[in-house]
Amino acid sequence: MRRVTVVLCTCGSTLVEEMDFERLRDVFSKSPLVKRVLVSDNLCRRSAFENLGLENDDRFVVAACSSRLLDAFFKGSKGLNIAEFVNIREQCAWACETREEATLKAIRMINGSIGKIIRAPQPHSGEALKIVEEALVIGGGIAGVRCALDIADAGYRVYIVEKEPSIGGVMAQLDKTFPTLDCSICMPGDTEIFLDDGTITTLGELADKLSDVNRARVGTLSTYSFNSYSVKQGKIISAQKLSSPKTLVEVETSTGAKLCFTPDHKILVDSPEGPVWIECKQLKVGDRLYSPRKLNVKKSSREWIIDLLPDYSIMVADKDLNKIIRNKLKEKFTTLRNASLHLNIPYDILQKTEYFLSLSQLKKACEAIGLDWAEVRRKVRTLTYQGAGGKIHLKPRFLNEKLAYILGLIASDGCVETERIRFCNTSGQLIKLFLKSYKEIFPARAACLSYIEPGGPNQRRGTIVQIKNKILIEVARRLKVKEDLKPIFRLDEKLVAAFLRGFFDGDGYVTLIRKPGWASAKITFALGNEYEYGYGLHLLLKRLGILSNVYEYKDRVVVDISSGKDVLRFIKKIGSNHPKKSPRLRKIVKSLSFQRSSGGLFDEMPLECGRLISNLRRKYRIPLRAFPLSHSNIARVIRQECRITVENLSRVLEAVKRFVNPNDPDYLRLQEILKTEFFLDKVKELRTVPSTDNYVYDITIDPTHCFIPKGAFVVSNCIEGPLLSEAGRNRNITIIPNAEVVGVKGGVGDFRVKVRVNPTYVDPDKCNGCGECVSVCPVYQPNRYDADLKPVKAIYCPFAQAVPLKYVINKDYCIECGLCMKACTRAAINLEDEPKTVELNVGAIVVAVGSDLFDPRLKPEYHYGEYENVITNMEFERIICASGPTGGVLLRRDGKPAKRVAFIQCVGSRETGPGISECSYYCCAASMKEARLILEHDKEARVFIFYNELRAFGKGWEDLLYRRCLEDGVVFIRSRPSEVRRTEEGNLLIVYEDTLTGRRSMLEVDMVVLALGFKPSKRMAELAERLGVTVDRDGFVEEAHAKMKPLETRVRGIFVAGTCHGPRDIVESAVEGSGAAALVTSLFRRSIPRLPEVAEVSAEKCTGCGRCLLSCEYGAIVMEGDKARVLGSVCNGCGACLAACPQEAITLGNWGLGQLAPQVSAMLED
Amino acid sequence: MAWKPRIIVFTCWCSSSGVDQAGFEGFKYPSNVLTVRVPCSAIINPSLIVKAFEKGADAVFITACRPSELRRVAPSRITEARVSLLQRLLKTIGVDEDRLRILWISSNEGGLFSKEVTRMIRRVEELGPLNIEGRMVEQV
Amino acid sequence: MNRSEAELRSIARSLLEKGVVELVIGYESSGKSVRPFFASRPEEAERLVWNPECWFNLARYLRAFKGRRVAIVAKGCDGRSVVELVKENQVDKGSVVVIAVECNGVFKPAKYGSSGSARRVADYCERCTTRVSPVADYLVRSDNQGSLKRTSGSGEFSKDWLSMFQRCLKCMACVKSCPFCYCTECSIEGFKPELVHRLRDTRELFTFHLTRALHMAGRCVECGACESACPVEIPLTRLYHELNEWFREKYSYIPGRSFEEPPPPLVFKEAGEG
Amino acid sequence: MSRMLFISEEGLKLLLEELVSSKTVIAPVEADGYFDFKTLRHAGEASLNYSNTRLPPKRFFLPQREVVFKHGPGAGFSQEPGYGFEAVLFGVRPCDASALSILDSILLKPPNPDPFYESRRRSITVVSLSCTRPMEECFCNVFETGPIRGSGEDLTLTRIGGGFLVEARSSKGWVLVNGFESLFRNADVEHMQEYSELSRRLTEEMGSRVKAVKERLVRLEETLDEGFFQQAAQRCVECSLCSFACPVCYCFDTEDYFEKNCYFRAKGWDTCLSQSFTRMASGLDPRASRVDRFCHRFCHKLSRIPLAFNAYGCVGCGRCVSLCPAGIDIREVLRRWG
Repeated sequence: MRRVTVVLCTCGSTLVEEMDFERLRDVFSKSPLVKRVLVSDNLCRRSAFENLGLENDDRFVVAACSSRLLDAFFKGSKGLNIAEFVNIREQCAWACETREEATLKAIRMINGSIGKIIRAPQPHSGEALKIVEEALVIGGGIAGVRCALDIADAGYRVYIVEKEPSIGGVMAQLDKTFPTLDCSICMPGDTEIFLDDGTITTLGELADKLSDVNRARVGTLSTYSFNSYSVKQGKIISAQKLSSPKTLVEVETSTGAKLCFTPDHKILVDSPEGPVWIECKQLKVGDRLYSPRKLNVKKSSREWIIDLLPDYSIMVADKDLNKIIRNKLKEKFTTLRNASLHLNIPYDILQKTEYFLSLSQLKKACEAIGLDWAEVRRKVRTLTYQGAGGKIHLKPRFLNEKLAYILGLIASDGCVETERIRFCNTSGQLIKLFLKSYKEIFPARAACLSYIEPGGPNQRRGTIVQIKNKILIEVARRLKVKEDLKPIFRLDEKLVAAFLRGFFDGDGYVTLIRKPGWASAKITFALGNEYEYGYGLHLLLKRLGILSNVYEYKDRVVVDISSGKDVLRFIKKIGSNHPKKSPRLRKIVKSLSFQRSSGGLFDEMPLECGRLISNLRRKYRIPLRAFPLSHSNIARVIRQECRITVENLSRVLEAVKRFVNPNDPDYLRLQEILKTEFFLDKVKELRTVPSTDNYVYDITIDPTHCFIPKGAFVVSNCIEGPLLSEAGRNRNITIIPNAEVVGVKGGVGDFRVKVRVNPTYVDPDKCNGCGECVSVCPVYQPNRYDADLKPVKAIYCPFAQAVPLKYVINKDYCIECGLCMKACTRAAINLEDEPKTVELNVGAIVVAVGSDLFDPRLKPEYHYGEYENVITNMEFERIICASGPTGGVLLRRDGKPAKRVAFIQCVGSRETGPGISECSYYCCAASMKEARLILEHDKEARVFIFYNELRAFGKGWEDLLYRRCLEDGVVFIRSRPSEVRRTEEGNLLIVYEDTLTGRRSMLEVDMVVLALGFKPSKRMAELAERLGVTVDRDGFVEEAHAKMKPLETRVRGIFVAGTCHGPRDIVESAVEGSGAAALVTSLFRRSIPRLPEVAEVSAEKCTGCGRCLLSCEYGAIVMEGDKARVLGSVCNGCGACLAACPQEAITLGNWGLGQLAPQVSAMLED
Repeated sequence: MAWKPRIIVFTCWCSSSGVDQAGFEGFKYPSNVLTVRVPCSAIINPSLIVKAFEKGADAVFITACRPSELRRVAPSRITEARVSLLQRLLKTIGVDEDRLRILWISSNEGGLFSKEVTRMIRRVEELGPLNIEGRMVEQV
Repeated sequence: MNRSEAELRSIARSLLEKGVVELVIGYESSGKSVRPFFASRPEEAERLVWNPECWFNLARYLRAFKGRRVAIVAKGCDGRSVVELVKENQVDKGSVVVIAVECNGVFKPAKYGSSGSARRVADYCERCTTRVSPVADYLVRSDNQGSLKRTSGSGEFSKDWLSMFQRCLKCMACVKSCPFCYCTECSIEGFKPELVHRLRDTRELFTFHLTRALHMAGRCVECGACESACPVEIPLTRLYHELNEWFREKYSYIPGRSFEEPPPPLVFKEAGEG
Repeated sequence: MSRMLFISEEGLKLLLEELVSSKTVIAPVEADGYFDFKTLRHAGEASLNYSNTRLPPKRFFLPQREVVFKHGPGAGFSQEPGYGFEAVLFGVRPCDASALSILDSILLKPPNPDPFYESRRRSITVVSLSCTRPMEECFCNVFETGPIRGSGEDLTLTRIGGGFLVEARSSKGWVLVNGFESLFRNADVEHMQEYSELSRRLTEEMGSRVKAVKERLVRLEETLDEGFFQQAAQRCVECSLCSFACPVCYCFDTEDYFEKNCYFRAKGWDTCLSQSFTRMASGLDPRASRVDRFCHRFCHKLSRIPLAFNAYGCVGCGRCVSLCPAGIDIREVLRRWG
């Protein structure tokens, strides 16, 4: 039978003289409804509360003071949550004249409460809510991604639902982010980049190339990039030049690569989890970097020697050829004199047959008379050159192995001067070899040879061969054989091999150490003190897939090939003509076996293998003995204590084949790894170096935003990319793109979220982002990402750094021609794709949907959309961005460069008009940044900023933005321009009143940039309704408390981050992302007791009129179909809905008539 | 023992701390002013007030948040309307509507509360006892 | 049998013959008075009657036939009840065919053992302003335009409500004959009323009647069924009229006037089934 | 037929005055066009020219609510059956009076008679007044519960020219007569002729109305046809008016409640037509559908009670017929099966 426990508190016995507790005690202990009466002297102390020992009581009347603590004590704790509180202090003891009265009143009130509480429904078990430890982040902007990453790092599963095809949000559209214009991921300008045609250039050159007006080349260049264990060519789609931080980090690897980075630059490092990006400054010596084994070059055409020769000073000595040219010239220009005038070739050269045309003149002439040079150069037989005359027969038309070999020899032991090449060596055999191979190409006569016998005039030992062969000299020069060998790199593999053979015969040493049952060999090149030269050689070897180490040893640079495998590769690919060395090599081949010889660190496979193998073991119950390795060995691999070698890996795979399902993902991944074109280079040394010039550079590579500078190892690129790709790669994060939340049920700890995934018509699992489809697609569409400035195809990839980097089809434009389907090698395209609905069950939700920008059309005075040179700051960002539609040149739509640019601030913010009332927070700084970007690109440009108040409050904004803007000569005008007019030539007149001087005037500019304020995104209200969160006046999400609970909403378990609850900038959005993540994780860590008193709608009574929704302050009520439902976790039990419900279909815990009516009557009994 | 008006005060959570305030500031008011604390004035079903009258309350007093102080005015407005409707009803059946009053107070207006309560009591004393049960006993 | 009755019967017959409706809810005569009647076969239409004895509000039966197509013979007040019930989502508009009969007021039924005072139009009918239902698929004009004598008297009404209530037996005739008392869980009646004791005893009559009044407020169409059904003739309609007045003054809302105007923001009815 | 007495108009007035002064007298009093039993403050209040009272005098024997017992700390356990005072219930119509005898046979049936009812019966003397002009709803003749002479009354008065014939039907009746011998005198022949004349007139007046054949009625339960009841039940609005207004219906409900620091058990009227009447704690309800309840009502009155107690559960007062808002008419049942 139900009985109430009455708890009296004397409030530190201060109430004892105010009222008669003895009487209270025995009155109630007599009452048959009362189980027992307890008197405490200060209940508000937790210890006191706990000492009462209330475990076996279930319903309480607590007569004490007005302290809210008690509420927490009782309602908060399990099973004690049916408690009614009577304030006998303020309402009885202190409010009554006499002790008698106070006591009587207390009795009445407590009686009432007993009458109520005895009829309360069964006590709520008060057990903690079930908490699903997974989170949903709505919106993949900077805030969302930051948040997701932080939650994921805490070890919880996270879903990102993004309505666009890629995460990134507005952030991805911004060019550089203020205050410092450096994008944190950069390298110095002299960093070498290998283009796919084998030419080697530097970041600096690239940046200049790409940001100049000749944009044809954007996207046509490509360089080495990393894509799942294979070396891919990646398109270079933009290059940025940015001011550099003070210091850089130099990474040196054991193979001898030296590279500089900004400290935040991300580098791909092998980890137990597979390849991960690590910031340069976190690198440790010994970290393993992904480095390509072989640097392929697109099949390069044969090198015509004649093309290697300088145009001037070399003459074409073929009489007949010249005659032909002359006649053709006559035909064209009637007289040779005209021709000479036109081509500005000296008349006598044309006229006199004994004079020869120089290469340049010849080319010019051919051009004039429309002869194809490719044709003509075939005909060239003999050449001559000024100075030491004599004709040379151009025997080898183009560079061949013999020549390359000689060049190799020259590179090693020769020296190239303007007039001659000297080759000297102590060993006569080598000299013979040289002469032999030389004569094969150049008949001895033709080449002016001369010997210098040992002990000749210049006191050098050994023989010196002197060659005055201009062609050879020029070729050697041109191929920089003595400088940095770069031009060699692009040559055909055979030629490179031949060159290296020569080099080896010249400077290479080979050593073979043999012990019984074990042998090791080593090939060494001892070079001068030119480190870069040594590294050049290293790269040439890499070009052939031979790995070597470069290091300095006793002020000499040494390149050695120490791993048996590579030695054998060397012998196989290169070999030697040297009478002494080649037999040695043969001996090595005999004594070394490729399989058994260790590749040293080059053979080690990623740590990941360990994990994958153990996965396989677990999945298929593979016994340890099934593995072909020693137990200890395999165990250590599985424990990821050591890396498995290629051989072992292949043997393991062979062994497990019969156990596993051939399509098992882990198995396939291992296969992939086995085929890897990378080895793991080791970090040997890390130095911090001062930045040389105050610029750093970065390029953006499509598709896999990472590249391999200097062919050394894989590094990342682009500012947000890593963050995004990190999110993309993180095991705990699931990105659901093209999706939106369509329904939310349940409450904190246990939300059931319905997500509609709109079709992309491209199967993301199959698509590998190769982009074949795009090239064939015939339809163009405006591109949201590029602010609709540069159209894209109907099948497109949102942007280069998109994550997931998958192509999508926009059905609004697609004409379903099906070309893409044909083009797609992986049959990833399905035009019949349909929207899917996914149901997620998560414990917490973070709303980070961001917000839209104000629509400038609502401000007719600025004529946006009407005057084409009035643009928004977002469009500006795209224009100024190197990867943007104009390749980073500030052009107006009419193609003219914009020299005078004006920014108008606060468009759609801080106003009572169509925009929002508050400051948009980001735009002052943004506009200043953009102003500086303009000046970065073009020193002469003039920039004006029309502001109301300049708000540069962020860290470093004062110095790095405002001051620098002033230094750079940006003009700040305090005014809200009243109108923008257009002149005939399409310039713009800004009509304004300077509110500092009060002077009205006009300003003519080429371009007006409107700094748009934020406005809540269109779908916000809708979403808010679904989530049950409230929105404020402007339509942003409303916080639980603007100051104290800025990241919480009215709904328990739903948090908010980023611009969807008010204007923010990137920094703050990120901060909020992390903040929300912290709240989510802390939510997952604690247990939430259910509120005992929440409203409940009885479904059969509800007629779905929806009045309760309006009445609820907490948005705790949602409509489900035609019934209202209270979100228990959201409801605060205020009861407003009870009154609003015309059906009185809503009940609220102990506050029903069934409890209150008895309370009233009990209270009034005598 | 002389008749003393018996008053039921329904207080919403916010205004109940106003009532506490009254006691805290030492305002004294008669002991048979009895308070029933509810989360929100909107919970007070008019039938409850009727019940209170029948069970011997001489007057009913409702303290609630000012509509202006609420994020959404619904609850207080509804209470207001309900009270005025009920007053109409009471008037119709010949019970003086002054016996039912609504008072907007916020959590710090103890003074106001005790002032109003005493005024109410004076008024009820004029009106005399409302003895519903007594007047409606069935005589055999 | 008079013209209007004939008209009514033909309409009902055709509706049933055509199978437009399964059922016509109307009145049939029983002895000297009339009583509700459900005609389901065409020939039964002939039993339908229409005269000033038809005081009962047939809308009360509509909920029982929810989801079935029925026709209802409706006085002005019955029609208003239909409107109100539709608004409260208890009756679906589509499935009800309203045969409106013009009404000049009805008699209160003669009660057992009354000292036979002259029959005259019930006083609530004298207050009534809607002779014809606001919703009507068919309209049957009355043959004797306002021939019923309306003695606009009833001034001698005693205000002593408490003694009126005191007569009450709690027989629930008022509740049960009211079209709007459809709640499954009632706070003043039934298995477990929250406000009063379960026993149908004569205590707590004050709460009983005031609560009911409050629940009827702004919904009562003043058809007077409760009052006429009441064995002890408590003039409940008069009470509910007062409250409706309040609604009219405050929200200018008149129950059952039209589908369009939404119910006023507060209604004191108990929970009814959706 | 026992010995008949005669009392004049004035005599009766005097008698009433005497009674009012000495004990509680309950008699029909007119209030706005209707007659109800009220405790007389003075003899004048009583009106004797009534057709019948709106409600039967049932409530004086079976109050609408009575406390069966109460118990609580201090109070202990206590039962107070009855009024504990003598009362005269004056002017009951024979039908209503015979209802009492039916109730007697039901409620006072050994082994466990209802103490409350018993004590009330003991303390209240019932004086009936024969119908001289029965109403059209009346069909007491069917069950021989009137119009002139019912069962269960202590004293029967029949108005004849210039006075009333008085017949004492029970010891209580004799006690009352003996108390005021001076007012009574033996009836003489004219009176008796007038009396038999009246009874003859009434029998043929009412004879034309419905009949009941007991043999068929008691088989009502087997023979009842659903269709008929279905239709009627469809109309029924489940108000308990018929039961509350019925002089015989005795269904009751009990309720326990806590008040003023005591537990109470009260017993009060209920009706077999109400939904929750047969609902059990388990939620099971043997008569869940309205038709069931509806049939039950009639079968109980017309066949079960007769079988069990050899008396109909209906006295033909016709209240239910006249009051039912849905115009449900027990006479139809009688016409079909009677």
